[in-house]
Formats: sequence, structure tokens, C-alpha cells
Amino acid sequence: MTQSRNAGLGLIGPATVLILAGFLAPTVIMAMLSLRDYSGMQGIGTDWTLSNYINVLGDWFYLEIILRTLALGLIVTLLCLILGFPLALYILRVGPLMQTTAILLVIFPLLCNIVVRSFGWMVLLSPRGVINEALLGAGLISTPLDLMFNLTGVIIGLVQIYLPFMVLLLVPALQNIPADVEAAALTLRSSRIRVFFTITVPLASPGIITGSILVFVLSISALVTPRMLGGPTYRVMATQIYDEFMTNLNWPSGAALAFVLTFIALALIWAANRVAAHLTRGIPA
Amino acid sequence: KDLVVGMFGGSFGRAAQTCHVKPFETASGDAVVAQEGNSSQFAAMVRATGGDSDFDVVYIDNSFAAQLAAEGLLQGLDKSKLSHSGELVEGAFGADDHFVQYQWGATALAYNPADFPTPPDSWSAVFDAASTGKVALPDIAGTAGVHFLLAAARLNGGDIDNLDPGFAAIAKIAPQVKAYYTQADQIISMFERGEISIAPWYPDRAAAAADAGVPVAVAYPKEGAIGIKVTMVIPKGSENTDGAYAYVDNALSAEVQKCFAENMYAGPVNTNVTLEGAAAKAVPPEMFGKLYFPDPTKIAANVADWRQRWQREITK
Amino acid sequence: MTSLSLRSLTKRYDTATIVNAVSFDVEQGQLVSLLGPSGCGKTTILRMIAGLLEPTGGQILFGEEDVTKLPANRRNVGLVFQSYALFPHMTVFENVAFGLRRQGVKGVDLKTRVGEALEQVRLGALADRFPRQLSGGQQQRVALARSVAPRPAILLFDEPLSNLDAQLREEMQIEIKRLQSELKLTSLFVTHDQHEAMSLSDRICLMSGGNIQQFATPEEVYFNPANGFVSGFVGSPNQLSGVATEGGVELAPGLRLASNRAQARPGGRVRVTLRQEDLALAPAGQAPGLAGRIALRIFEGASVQYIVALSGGPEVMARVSSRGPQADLPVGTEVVLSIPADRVFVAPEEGAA
Amino acid sequence: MTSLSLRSLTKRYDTATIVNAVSFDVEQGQLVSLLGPSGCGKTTILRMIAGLLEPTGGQILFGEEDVTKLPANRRNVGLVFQSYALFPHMTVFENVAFGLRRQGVKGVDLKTRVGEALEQVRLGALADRFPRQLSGGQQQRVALARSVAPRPAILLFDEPLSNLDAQLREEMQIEIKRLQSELKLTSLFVTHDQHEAMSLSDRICLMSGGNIQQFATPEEVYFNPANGFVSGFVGSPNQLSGVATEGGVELAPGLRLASNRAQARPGGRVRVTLRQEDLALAPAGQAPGLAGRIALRIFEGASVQYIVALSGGPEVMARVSSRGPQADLPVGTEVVLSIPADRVFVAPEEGAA
Amino acid sequence: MIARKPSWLLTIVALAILFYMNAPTIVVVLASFSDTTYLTVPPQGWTLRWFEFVLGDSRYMRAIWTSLWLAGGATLLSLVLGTAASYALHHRLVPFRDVILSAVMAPLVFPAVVIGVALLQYVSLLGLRGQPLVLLFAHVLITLPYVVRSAMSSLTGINPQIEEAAHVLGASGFTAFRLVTLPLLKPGLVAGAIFSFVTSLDNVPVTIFLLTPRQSTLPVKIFASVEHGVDPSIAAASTLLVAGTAIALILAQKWVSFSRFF
Ligand SMILES: Nc1ncnc2c1ncn2[C@@H]1O[C@H](COP(=O)(O)OP(=O)(O)OP(=O)(O)O)[C@@H](O)[C@H]1O
Ligand SMILES: Nc1ncnc2c1ncn2[C@@H]1O[C@H](COP(=O)(O)OP(=O)(O)OP(=O)(O)O)[C@@H](O)[C@H]1O
Ligand SMILES: [Mg+2]
Ligand SMILES: [Mg+2]
Repeated sequence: MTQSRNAGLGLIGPATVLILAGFLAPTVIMAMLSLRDYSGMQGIGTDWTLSNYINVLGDWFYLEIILRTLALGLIVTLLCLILGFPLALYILRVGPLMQTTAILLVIFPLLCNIVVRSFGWMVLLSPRGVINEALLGAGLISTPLDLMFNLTGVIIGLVQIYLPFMVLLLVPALQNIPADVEAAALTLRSSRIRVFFTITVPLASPGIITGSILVFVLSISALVTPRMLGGPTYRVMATQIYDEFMTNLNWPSGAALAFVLTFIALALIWAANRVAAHLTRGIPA
Repeated sequence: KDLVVGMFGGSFGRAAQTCHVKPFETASGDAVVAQEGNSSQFAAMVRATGGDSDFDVVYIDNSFAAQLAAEGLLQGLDKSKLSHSGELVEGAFGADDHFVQYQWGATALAYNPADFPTPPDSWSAVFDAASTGKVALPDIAGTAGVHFLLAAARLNGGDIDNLDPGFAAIAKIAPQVKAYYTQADQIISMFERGEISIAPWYPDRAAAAADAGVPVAVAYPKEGAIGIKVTMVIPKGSENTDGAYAYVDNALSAEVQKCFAENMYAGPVNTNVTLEGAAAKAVPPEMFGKLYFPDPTKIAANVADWRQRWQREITK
Repeated sequence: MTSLSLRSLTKRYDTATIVNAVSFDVEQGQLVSLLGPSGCGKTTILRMIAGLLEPTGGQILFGEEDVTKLPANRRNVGLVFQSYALFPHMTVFENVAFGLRRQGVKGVDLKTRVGEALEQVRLGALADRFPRQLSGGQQQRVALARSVAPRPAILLFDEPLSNLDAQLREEMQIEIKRLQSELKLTSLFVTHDQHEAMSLSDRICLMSGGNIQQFATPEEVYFNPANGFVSGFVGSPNQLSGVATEGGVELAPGLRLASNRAQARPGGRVRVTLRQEDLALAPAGQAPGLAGRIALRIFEGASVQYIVALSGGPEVMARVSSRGPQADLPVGTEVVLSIPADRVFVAPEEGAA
Repeated sequence: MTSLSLRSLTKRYDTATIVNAVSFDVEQGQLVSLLGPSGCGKTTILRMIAGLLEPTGGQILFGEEDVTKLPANRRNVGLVFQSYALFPHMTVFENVAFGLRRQGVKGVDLKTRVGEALEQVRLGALADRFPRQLSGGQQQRVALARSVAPRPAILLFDEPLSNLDAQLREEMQIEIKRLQSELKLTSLFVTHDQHEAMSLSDRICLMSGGNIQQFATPEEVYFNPANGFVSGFVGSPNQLSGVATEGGVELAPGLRLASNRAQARPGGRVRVTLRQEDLALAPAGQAPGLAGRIALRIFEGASVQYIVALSGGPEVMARVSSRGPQADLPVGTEVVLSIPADRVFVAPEEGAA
Repeated sequence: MIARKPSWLLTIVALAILFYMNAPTIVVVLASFSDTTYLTVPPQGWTLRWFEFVLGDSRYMRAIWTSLWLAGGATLLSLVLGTAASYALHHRLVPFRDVILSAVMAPLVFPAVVIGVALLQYVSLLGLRGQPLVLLFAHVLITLPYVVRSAMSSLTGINPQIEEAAHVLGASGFTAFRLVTLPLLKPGLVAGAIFSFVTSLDNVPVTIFLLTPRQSTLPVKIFASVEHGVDPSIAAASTLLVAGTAIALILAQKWVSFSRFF
């Protein structure tokens, strides 16, 4: 109906205008910039070139970084799901007082500045840090574990940062599932585990997909944590882009990398949405 | 009038308030608006605003200053407006007088006195100590990393035009290196917990950490520490140029230089400054002559390649 | 092949007692209907039997086995939910296949059995639809097929046919009855349709406010209601008040009915229940009885309902066959009403629910 | 105070036509029932009238006004949803108050009117509960109160009483009828209960597969079904096949019935519809008719159903009053069945739905 | 969900996860009481001087207030814009749904530094540099995706007939939304609001390029001092922020009432 069309435009208009004027327009400037050449001392050139993209996509060094970034994103997302589900279930099942406490404890970590928080992790994870000292003291290990300046450190840090996002999206998603539907599966002789995977998870999939996309996107574009807990040996797209942009001042190359990353991420989001739409095609939109 | 100054934050910002801002404000009556950031951010901002910067004065490392000057984003400095220009060390002005150095720093050696009964006196100490697993190196993302690469090249018979020996030497010890640091915090906490015994680092930061109780001391290698010029520039678009000159000039005066050296262990560039105590040990004025200052244009032109190579050969 | 026994089954929410020490047995292969007013606790009982709700007290036995603490998925019961509770993300086929898969039914076998179950509910053609693409009645039939397909030992139905039209409803009733007796399924059937309850059940459990009022065969419940509540609930009764007399009841001064079912001492105020279908109606003068005149005539298809204003007394409804001789009396006609003495149920006022 | 008219109202999903050019009028203050098998499009029609579903074609008029394009909230209709659709976050009181508040009813007035509406559905005591704390029937009654409370000009009911027991159901029917006629509400009432449809409606609209089969008064629909579908749907019919003869039909060799309603030429295969309640049953020899023996006796409360195997023919179901003389015939009794010629509906085989 | 008490196993697992999530915060809080001038744990000697320092430093306090106002304003604006947009997108009231959805999500994906520089360039071109609202809108841009995403996933869980019922009862689109959809949407919106608040509160890369010279935010101050080693005053400022927001949340809890709709 034309009426609903008008209402729709009115609703989406302000946000769209903001994004068009505030994001897409500057991005177009950047897109043009990514097609310029650059050399140290001369700065940004005036010639058009595709070399910035060719350099990235034709070089195993970059491709490896891209793959590593995506792998990191997937691992972090998966871990957030694995840890997020029990926590969300706990929050839904526990009494009101503990529920509020738990929710606050989920929100707290978000409030601590990311740089400062990374410092906290360094104190905990370093070879002579709290965790290693405790394990050594307890005699559980004989040499300190390598928890930092490697993949483990980045994952521990990123999962902690993005877990709240997952949990806060899983809770309402699980909450919305009609109890009778799960009960019906139980009476059809499904164990609780099976009910969880065949009924609960599919019905919570809008929230799961949203949470996963969010965590994935955030962890592939995270900068500070990989920097501080991963160290330079563990390079990801975000650190590479930052260095290219801010340290080398090579904006064209940095912009090209940024577009490659964005394109990949949007493609993945699109695919995930497709999958979600397929999985939830029975659920009224 | 307002004077917008882009300066570094944290303890640096506090020292700059004491030594640079306060005296200037009392003397001129202008109000300083300090915006905190780091060199690369200032460089990006000056470039992004394309010759119409908000800043009147910017503190910035000379490599960025040289880059910005080359892109025509900085005002050429009129020495006649800087009363202290004659008192400065040689080479304080650079890039056709587009920047003026107000502080020198260096990449030298920081070590744990407990592990080194006699202070190390050569870059080779880093390579020798690698086998203990208690060495941290600066990553090439920062200035110290570039400098250490140069130092390693020079130690092994190369120079700024031939870094192969440097890459080879570092690649050899790379597997034993405890960590590549990018942030001051990382190295402070590693020294504090005794995880490392030696690392190339900045004397001023190391001295400040030592004051705070971290077990760390500074040594200048005999081959020469790699010098850093920290500069002030006046970007194009400055609205209070007179104020800017007055501010820079004030920062170059002997008392202010001394104040800053004592507060921040900033190497003084005014030849009239004499230091005592901790400051004299951390940034001895006589050391200035022994520093190796690499050519910023060569760095600017090649550093991207070096970084790529470092990432592929050292920190892969 | 198990019998079902409830022993003092009780459910309380806070202070409200929803199910109050209910005990009864459903013998193996029997079908028992739970009948009672809305909110009397029928669904609550079914959910406790299925293991979805923890009883506050009492026991549930399947055969000899106490299952009170057994989790729902280990009970082998089928439950048709009042709200259908279909899996919205699965097609009709997958909904029905769900329980079968749990029993390891696969491949061709699975297809056949799902197909059969869907045919039984006349939905073979809609196997690929999602629940939201079905009408209310279609959804209800899917729910039915889903719980019957795995052939559980005990079947619980919560108003499984309430959204179906008469014809389909009758077909489904026959289907359920056939399945249930062929497979000797022990079944508990909640319905609000007395007709359905009467014609399907071996026993009827009549409840009110969480308490059993009568547990007996349909005939027994209909012809020998245990108390005022039952007589007032079964059939389409007129509920009148009156005063007990020797061997009868007086509805209003002069309006007397003989009753051999009076449970009250003469002179007390009583509640009188007269089933509409028990009242015989004839034009005035043709027979003895209570005099009145037709205030309203309602055509109901097979039957016609008259609302008769008794002279000097209350209004009473009577139902006659629309084929019968009295089907076409116009409003205003003077009539007499008569009723056999054994169909006049009289209970003390306070005893009526 | 508006009449309702549908003009060629049509709804298609992809290729499936769910509602096919339906046209009828509901006059001001009338109550029309929509009757038809599950999935025939009843809910779809109501949703289009309420403005919740856009018709593929056709028009909807309220009085003279074409409302086809009017948004739902400007139509002033009440709709009782088949799935209740209560507001889960509001108490029963707030649910009922919702529509009244939209009309600006406030304060004491609001309290009174919500209270009244809740009393009408016997739920005054549960005003502070949330929907999830109610039984199925209680929820349905809240839905009813919610849509009636604002006194809309047009009321649409989607099986509003399907979860209620007989007694409450009858009370609610009377309540609805009273409200509807007092307030002269134009109403469209979907039900699967013929009894309900017949007794409540001014007109019945009988549908099948998206098409109107008959639109007429209850009596007309019952006594003069327009076609084979209608005769087969209304009442509790036996559907038999046979061969048309001159003035009647032959069910099996020798089993003949007279019919003055044959719509087929002699010799053609036909579908014969005999209502269970039209069949008179008597012990063999006491009357003329088709001979058979009782195969099954089902007690239904007010009635008894017999399944009779005709000698050399099909099985036929007959329903008699449980008070009548033939109520207690045991299985195996030889009986004769008779039926008036005007109740034998005969339609060509292909014409039957 | 079927209502049920958590098992002891679930309780232990959940508490362990909660502990893991809060471990670094605990470290930071402890470090803020340390007597040393660098961050260390366990603290060597206890002191409150870093708190005194932060509370006494007007520039610190201004930065904290700026951060809070910015985060609050951006959250409010993105709640309004985002809820409206997600409603339209969910109900397919607009064409090019997938394209718009991608565009809304893009600022989340696009590296923040690049957005920051691009915005500064763009704002300079338009001559809007230094306008205080620019920063606010920039923050809305990066917080909007969170609200849209979480609102959309909550909308999926709401039975569409419930809103229809409200329409039929005479509620206009907006009234029905306000009275029926919004309350049911609350959990999603609360989550979205929390995300957008903390995202804004933590942002450096975009903020630093758009600050006017007189403004600063806490994360920018922290970031600017990292080069020189973080001293406990930063831990103290973070602790203050955590404590302050915690108290605010606990107070707001009555009003927002997490437990009621979760
Ligand atoms: N979204 C849809 N897509 C395809 N078919 C649909 C959709 N929604 C409903 N239908 C079909 O439309 C037909 C009519 O549905 P409707 O709900 O109007 O039936 P109904 O007459 O109300 O039935 P009931 O008495 O069972 O409630 C059904 O066969 C149903 O399967
Ligand atoms: N969570 C609850 N808290 C308090 N009371 C409840 C709760 N759930 C149900 N009830 C009450 O328990 C009573 C019994 O509910 P139940 O669903 O068993 O009724 P029912 O006999 O199935 O009714 P219907 O025929 O209407 O479906 C009702 O009065 C209902 O209001
Ligand atoms: Mg129930
Ligand atoms: Mg329907």
C-alpha cells in the first residue's frame, strides 16, 4: 500500500540520510583515494591506478593476513557462542536478584576502556603474570605458558571483550521462544540436549546470527587488542591498515586494504543473512 | 588570543604544561588550547585538513614533519622571529626550515641493572643476550624499530642504503626474541616483572620508568645511539602565527629547555643548557654530538619497504 | 500398553490450588475424557502427566512404574497441545517426522509413516508447508498427527478438535477412536464438547475447581449425575431455583414438578436442573404439565429451541427435534411442558457448584 | 451502525486462489455466520475486512463507504482472533482497556466499562492476571471482551467460543446475541459449530475452497441445501453413492429410496446424502423401510447414534433421542430405516464437493 | 523458554565465565590503588592519590563529562533513528531492504581510522569543521548499527498478530508501536543501547579526528598517553567510570528493570 510505503520512507529516511551524507559520501572520497598512487616524500599522487588493490590481492603476504583475520574472527565468534549460551541460559533461569547481578557483571567489562583493559590482560597473561605465577605456584606447570604475544592472547582478549555483545543478544532471543514448542519436543522423546539443538537453537537463530555477525565484524576490525596482546608477530588486517594509514601515511594503500576488508566482511554478512533467512523461513517475518 | 597546540599526552603533556605552556601564557597573555595526540595522528590531521589546519603549533617527530613539509602543508619558519635560533645545536632546523627541533631523543639501550653488573656498551649486547631469551625488540611500526634496524645494519657493516646485514642479524636472533613491543606499557611491565633484561628503548622513557621504581637503566652504545629529532612545526592555516612563533621561541630558551630536560629527560637543543643529576645521566648534552641522525628523506622514501621486509623476514 | 494412575495429584500456584488431590485410573487401552468448565485444571493435569509441570504433591504411575520424577522425554507419552505448539521452523512433514526420527525411523519407512499420519488427518497435500501457512484447523490437525505418529503408550489430547468443522471433526473422532482401540493406547482426552466426550470415552472424569466431581461411564454421568454440579454441567440444562416439597419441587407458587431425585429435605431452597432435551412440549390442552407460552423460537438445524415463559414462573428452554410435530410452533403459542420425574434433578442450593 | 458489503473480494497467494470473488451483504444489525471446512478461507476473509490483509481484488464497503484502502485502525471494527493475540505484557484489565483508551475513555468510566466487559465473559476476578497465567478458555474470553468493549460498528468473530465448555459456550452465545442485537452491531461470525451458526445467525454463508456455496437463512440452508456440497456439509450426513432412478435413488440392488430432491437424470451415478437425524429407526417388522441390523451403538448424551448395516448395502448412521423408545436397541437387532422423500438429497457424482 | 532452575553445573560454568569476563577489570581496579607511578598488580602499597588526582584535574573531569554526554546523546539519537529504521526494514515497508541494511552495517565493518580520516577530510571540505554536532553525528553513525541489529532481531520474535490486534482496536501505526511493540522490543533496545553507549564511550579513532581543540574525551586522553606509559591515574579514571556507570545502572535498574523483560 502506498501509505505504508510512505510511512516506511518516513521511518527509514533520517537514518538513511545520515548514512548517505555522513558515511557514504566520505567513503566515496576514500574510494577515489584508494585509486591514487603514493610515494614517500611526494605524498599522494594524481594518477589513477589499481596498483593498491593489485598489491594486496596479488601478494601472499596480504592474503595470509586476510585469511588469518577471517580465521581469528571465526574462532572468536565460535568461542563467544560456546561461552555465551551457558551464560545466557543461566541468566534466564536464575532468580531475579542473581539475574540482575549477572546482567550487570556482563555489562561491566564493557565499561572499562579497551586500552586499560588490555593492560589488565597483560598483567594476567604475561609469562610472569598472575595466571602463570599461580599455576607455577600450584605446581601445575613447570614452565610459564605462552599466553601472550600470540594467537592465544588475542583470542582470550577478544572473546572477553565481545562476549557481552553475544550474551545480551542471546538472552532476548532465547526468551522469545514459546515454552510449549520446546515442551512439545520433549514429549516427543527428545533429550534436553536434542531439544536444545533442534528446537531452541534454530528458533533463537535470529539472535544467534545477529550476535555472531556483530562479534565477527568487531573482532576482524579490532585494533587495540591484537596490537597489545598479539604483538607485531600476529598481524591482522586492522593493524595492517592502521600502520599503512597512520605510520606510513600511505593513505591510498590503507584505503584499498580497508575496502578489501569491508567488502569481504559485507559479503560474509550477506551470506550469513541468507543462511539465516533460509533457516528461519518458517518463522513469520 | 587562543593558541591551539597539538602536543603529546600523558606525562609528556603534564611536563609540557609546566615548562612550555605556563611560562608562555604568563608572558604573552595568550591562552593555550592543548589538543592531545601523537605524531602520526597530527600528521594525518594536518594532511586531512589540506593546508587549513586548526593547529598553530604541532609537536611532531621529524620524519612526519619532513613528510608534511614535502607535501607543502607547513609554513617555512622565519628564523628572525625566533630569538633563540642562534643558540641551537647544528641541524636543529630542517626540511628547508620547515621544522625546528626543540628536543633530541634517542634509541639507546635499556637494561636491568640486576642482570648486567657492568652496563652494556654496545649494540652487540642485544644480540649476545638473545640466547637467554630475555630480549625484547621494538617493532618496526614505531620509530625505535626503524632505528634498531639501522643500528643493527651499521653494527654489521651496512648503512642506511644497505640494510641487508641488519635484517640478516636480526633474523638470526628473531626466534629467541621474547617479544616485539609496540607500546611503552608492554616494555615497562616486562622489565618490572624481570621477564627481559635488555631492550632497545628511549633513554627519556627509561629514565622516567627508573624514577618510578622500575628496575631499568640507560646505556648509550659506543657505536652511537640513533638520534631522534622531536620538532615543532607551524602548519599552514595557523590563525595565530605570531603566537605560534612566540610559543616556539619560548620552548627553545635555555631555562625552558632545562626545565623540560629535568621533567621529561628531553635532550636539550639549546647549547647554553647545562644539566646535573638524573637528567645529565639520562640525556647528557655531550652525547648529542655522538648520535647518528639518519636522513629523514631517505627514511620517508624507504620506510614502507623496510616495514614490509621486516614483517616478511623478522616478525612473520 | 500401560495403564495410567493418578494418586492425590495436586498442583498449587502460590496459594491457589489448581488441582486438588486428584486420583483416578485409566486402564490400559481405555479412553477417558476430562470434562469441566474453563479453568478447572484440565490442561494442568495433562501437563503434569506429560512431565512438563512438576506436581506440588501426589504421584503419577504408568502401569506399576512411578514416573512422577521422570523427565518428560523419558515418559513415552504423546501430547496434543491446546495451543498446537508446532515447530515453526519445520515443514509439516518435518513436524510429524520429529518424533519418529527419535525412534530411529528412517528413509522410506519414515516417509511412509509420516505420509500415513498426514493422510489420517487429511493433510497429505500440505506436507511441504510451514505452520504459518496453514489455517487454524490445519495446524491443529498437524499437531494431532505429530503426537500420534510415534505411537506412544499413553496419549494425552488437549482439545484436539476444537477448531474443526462438524464433518471433519466427526471423521477425526472416528480416526482417533480407531487408532486408539487398534493400538490399545491408553488415552486421556480433554474436550469441552460433551457430545464428543460421551461418544468417545470409556469413562468420563468430570472436574470442577480442581476437584473430581464424578468419574463414571458416559451413561452414568448423563443419567445419574453424582451431584448438582454434574447435573448442571452435562446436557443443556435449565438451572432454576425452587423449594423442595415432599416428592418434588415447587418452582414458583403453584408450579410443581414431581421428582424422584430430590436430594434435599422438604422446605429447603433448592437448585433444580431440567435438561432441555428432557422437556416435552405440547400445545396447551393436549397434555398435562406446566403451562406457559413461547417467548422465542430458535432454529438449530436438527433441533429447535423454544424459550418458554412459565405462567407466573421463570423462563425455561426446551429443545425438540426439527423433524418432530412441535417444530413449528410460532412465538406466542400457549404450551404445556412435561418432564419425567426421574429427570428432575434437585440439589440443595449451597450444593450447586 | 453500518452494513457490510463484499464485492468480488479475492485473495491469491502466488498461484493459489484462497478467496475467489466473494460477494455478499450483511445488513445493518445482522449477524452472518461464515461456515465451511477447515482451510476454506474464512479467516482470510475476516482479515481482509479488518484491514489486516490486502485483497488481491474486489472491494469492501462499510455502508456506502469503500474501505478497501483504509488502514485497519480507521475502520472501527472489532476482531476476535482465532489465536487470541492477547498483549502478553499487559494484564487482563489493560488488554480490555486498550481499545477503550483509544476512544478516549478514562478514569472511572474506563474502570466501569472494562469491569462490565469482563463480567460479561465471567472473568471479573482475573483482571490483574497476565495472559500467560490464564487457561486457554480464559484467554479466549479475554480476547472476546477486548474486542467487544469498544463497541465497534462491525464485529468479526473468528471461532470465538471454540475453547469453551458447552455451558459457558451457551451463555456466551446468548451474551453475544444480546449485545449484538441491543447495539445493532453488524457481525460476521466464523464458527465450525453448525448448531452455533444456526442458532445465532440471521444468514449463513456457506463456503468451500474460497467460493460461496450458499448464502441464505439457517432454515433455508438446512432444509433446501443449494447443492451436494451444502447438503453434505450441514447436519450430520451420511454420504452414500447410488444410481438415480425415476423419482428416487438406488443405493444397492434392491435398496431403493424415494426422493423428490433428485437433481440428476435417471441412470447416472449420484451422491446421496441422508442426515442421521432424518432417519427413523424401528425394530424390524414394525414399519416399512430399508432393512438392516445394528452394528454399533454409541451413546452421546441427549442422543444415541446407531451404525446400521443395510442388508446387501452400505453402512448408515442414524441418530435418535436418548429419551425415545428406540434408544436402547442392542447391537445385532434387526431394524428398518425410513426417511421422508423430501430429505433424500441426490446430486450428480461430480457435483459433490 | 521453558522456565526452570539452573543446574549446579550450569551455575558453576556461568560463574566461571562471569569471572573470566571481569578479571581484567578487577586488575585495573586494583592497579588504580597502587602506590607506584606505573601500573602494577598486586599493588605495592595502597593509595587514593590517583583518585584525588583525577577528581582534582579539571581537564580529566571535563574529558569524562564530554565522554558521557557524547555517549548518552549518541545512544539516544541512534535509539530513535535505529528503532524507526529497523521497524521499516523488518516489516519490509521500504524497497532495497538488503542494500539499506548493508549500508547501515557498513560503519561497523569499515576500519575506524579510515572513517575518522575520511570524515575529517569531508567535514573540512564542507567547512563544517569544529561544529560540535559533527562529533555527535559521527558517533551516531558508528553506534547506529548496534541498535538496528539488535532491534531487528528482537522484532523477529514478536508475534505479528499482536500488533494487528492493536490496529484493529483503533491504534494508529505509531500508537500500536508505542504501546505494544515497543514494550516487547525493550530487551533488544536495552541491549542495543548498552552496545552503542559503550562503543561511543570507548571510541578513539573517529573521535580524535573530529574533536574541536577545546574538547577531549577520556579514551582519547588515555590513548594519547599510552606512548609514555599508562600511569595509575588512568586506571583510576577507568575505575571511576566503571563505578559510576555501575551505580547508574543499578539505579536505572528499577526503571529499566532488566529482570522483568529478560
Ligand atoms: N501465507 C500463506 N501462503 C499460502 N497459503 C496460505 C497462507 N496463509 C494461509 N494459506 C492457506 O489459505 C487457506 C485459507 O486459510 P484460512 O486461514 O483463511 O482458513 P480458515 O477457513 O480460517 O480455516 P480454519 O477453519 O482451519 O481456521 C488455507 O488452505 C491455508 O493453508
Ligand atoms: N502460572 C499461573 N499462575 C497462576 N494461575 C495459573 C497459572 N497458570 C494457570 N493458572 C490458572 O490455573 C487454572 C487452571 O488452568 P488450566 O490451563 O489447567 O485450565 P483448563 O481446565 O485447561 O481450562 P481451559 O478449558 O480454559 O483450557 C486457571 O484458572 C488458570 O487461570
Ligand atoms: Mg486448557
Ligand atoms: Mg481460520
